[in-house]
Amino acid sequence: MNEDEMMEEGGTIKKFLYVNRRAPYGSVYALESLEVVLIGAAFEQDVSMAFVDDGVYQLKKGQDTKDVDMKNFSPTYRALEMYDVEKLYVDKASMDARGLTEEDFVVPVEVLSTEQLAELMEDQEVILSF
Amino acid sequence: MNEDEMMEEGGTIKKFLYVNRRAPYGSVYALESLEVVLIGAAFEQDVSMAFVDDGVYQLKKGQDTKDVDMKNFSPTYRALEMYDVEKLYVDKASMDARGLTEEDFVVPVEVLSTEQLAELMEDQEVILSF
Amino acid sequence: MKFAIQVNEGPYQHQASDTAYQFTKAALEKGHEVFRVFFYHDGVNNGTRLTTPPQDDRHITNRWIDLAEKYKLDLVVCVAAAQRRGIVDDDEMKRQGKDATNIAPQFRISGLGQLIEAGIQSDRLMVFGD
Amino acid sequence: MKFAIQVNEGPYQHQASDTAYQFTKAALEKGHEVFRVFFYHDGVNNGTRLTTPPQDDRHITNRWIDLAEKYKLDLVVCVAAAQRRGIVDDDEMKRQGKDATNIAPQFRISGLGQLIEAGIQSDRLMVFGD
Amino acid sequence: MLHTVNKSPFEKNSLDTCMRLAKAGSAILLIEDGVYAAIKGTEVEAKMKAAAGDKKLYVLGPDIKARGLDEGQVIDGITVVDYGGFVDLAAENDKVQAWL
Amino acid sequence: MLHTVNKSPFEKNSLDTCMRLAKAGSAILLIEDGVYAAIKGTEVEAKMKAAAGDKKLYVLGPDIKARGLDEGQVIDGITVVDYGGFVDLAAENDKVQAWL
Repeated sequence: MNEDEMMEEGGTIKKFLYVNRRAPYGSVYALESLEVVLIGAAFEQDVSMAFVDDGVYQLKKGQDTKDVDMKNFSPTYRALEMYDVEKLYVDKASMDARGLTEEDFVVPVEVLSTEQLAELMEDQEVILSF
Repeated sequence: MNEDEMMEEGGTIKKFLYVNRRAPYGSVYALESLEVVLIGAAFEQDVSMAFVDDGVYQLKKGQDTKDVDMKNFSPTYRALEMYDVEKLYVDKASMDARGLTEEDFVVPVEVLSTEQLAELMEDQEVILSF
Repeated sequence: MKFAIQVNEGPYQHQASDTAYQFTKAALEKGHEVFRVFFYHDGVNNGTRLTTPPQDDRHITNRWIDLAEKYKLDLVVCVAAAQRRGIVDDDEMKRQGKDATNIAPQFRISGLGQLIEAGIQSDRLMVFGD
Repeated sequence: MKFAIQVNEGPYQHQASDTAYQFTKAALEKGHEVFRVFFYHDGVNNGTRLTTPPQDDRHITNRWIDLAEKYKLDLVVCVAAAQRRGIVDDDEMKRQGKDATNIAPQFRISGLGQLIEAGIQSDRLMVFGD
Repeated sequence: MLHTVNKSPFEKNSLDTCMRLAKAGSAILLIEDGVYAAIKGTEVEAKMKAAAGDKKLYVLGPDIKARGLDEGQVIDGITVVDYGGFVDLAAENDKVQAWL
Repeated sequence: MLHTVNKSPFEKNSLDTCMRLAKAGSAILLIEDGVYAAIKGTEVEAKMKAAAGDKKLYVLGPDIKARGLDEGQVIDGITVVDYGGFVDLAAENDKVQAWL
């Protein structure tokens, strides 16, 4: 552990990246990965979330799950800010392939090129995939 | 139920097709679908099995699961004949894409073109997918 | 018309069980008959009475139970798949020397023949999976 | 070196649990430390003592138990995921008013914080899933 | 014959194989994550429009709504149905193949 | 950095996305159904050979053997490792990303 990983309180701060590549509702990964992020926020790590491939659909505005009788967890993305989870990155290639734009998302995100996203991943210490 | 669906004993004979599209070992579907086919044989239905997409890998010769400590179920395909399950069809397009030929398979199969396989499916009454 | 339903995935992880439920419910409400719902592969995990999902989400097992009570549905859990995954009723507890059961009310454990029979006896077999 | 292991899928359905086990065993045999194995999503289903796989196949849960006994491994089942899927220990039985438990020896149910902690405390987090 | 596809066309090959093996005149219903294939403006739109030429395409409305999409975004020639409509399709067609 | 891919390149898009986002010099290990990408004579062989130009490619031997394939069929430039070798790769690289 090097010195800049140490907080003043003695705890370690690591760079955590959550990689989300699945659409919501078809499987539970999107919902349960969000639960990890929320719990993880209490640990005050340096958290980023990346939305790649069908993961970009997780952020789609206007989700209405009444007719499928499942829990609509998309409002939770808007609550992330309160947990100091503010680094949300969207893969531009994935967004474009699906005909989506930043205006389609429930929260502000930073759109990254392939090169930028590759750099972001390289810059992490712990990568959780769902 | 029309007349030629009736056996002399009064039982119904239907055309059952098992569609296998998954590789073995990565998931349990190949193994457990084989269990259905074996149990189903006792019902004396008109059974066909189709191997499409990664399903063609199920029939690959030379499977040796010692190092992964999983059950090698590939010999079971050779036992199907004893259960009067003899109509095994392989999708040519899937086989070609994977660089496989009929010689790679543990059992004799009939290789079907896309048109023939589409016709086979259309000709069924019950289709089980795994 | 007489339907049979096959469910290949467990609750929550994939939408398969949700879609199977909504289809079954809609079919029954339209006056169709559902000959049997057969739970195979991880689908057997729908049949445990030990789940406690979050209160703001649907209770998948209880939904099946309620539907079965209302329409006298036959909910069958495959015994071979159940043994691999630890779904146990009184008979299985005794036979396998286990110290507990977890099968939910309205569900019963039986053999794969019940799936074949459902395919024979029903007009349409619907498969829901991953 | 200190590893942490995350297992996202249940036994048998996907190879994830097998690969996670083989990796963990190989790491321990090489003298590495395994800080924790965390079972998330359907991975919690690895922690039931009620499975009875066929005698000619591996017993996935018992393999984890044996490894844990030999190396004092910490096998943690996520409580939120366990509640959705019906994995219950004594505490959960009381808290949720259930009438049985199914947790296997050597496994313990705890919160998602244990996963974050594993990410912080270990040198490498390995994720195995579908 | 009715085919169902429940996987995203961006993630898995199920839709492609279904399209290849479904005969002209057959019905294809997109459900669950499969509904993304029914939406205008994506990379698969052209493929779907071509398929609509000789197949009957349907998409499950509840799954579209759940994912924040609406019927106005559905490609012309694809019919939106609810669970009752899904049951009707299964009843009208003589058999059903699920492309899992 | 080590990337792992456990899905067949014919079934899912995981390998493609991994290849796109893995930087030059990084290591990619094919495991489980991912090992099919390492085999000569398939439709993805050219893609793998190109990737071998600037990435270090590995494949898990036990998964190859299980599937009836052998090391002689592995594309030149892809190194076969066992579970111990998998552990070594995870230890040598500073972090691991699993493309599930």
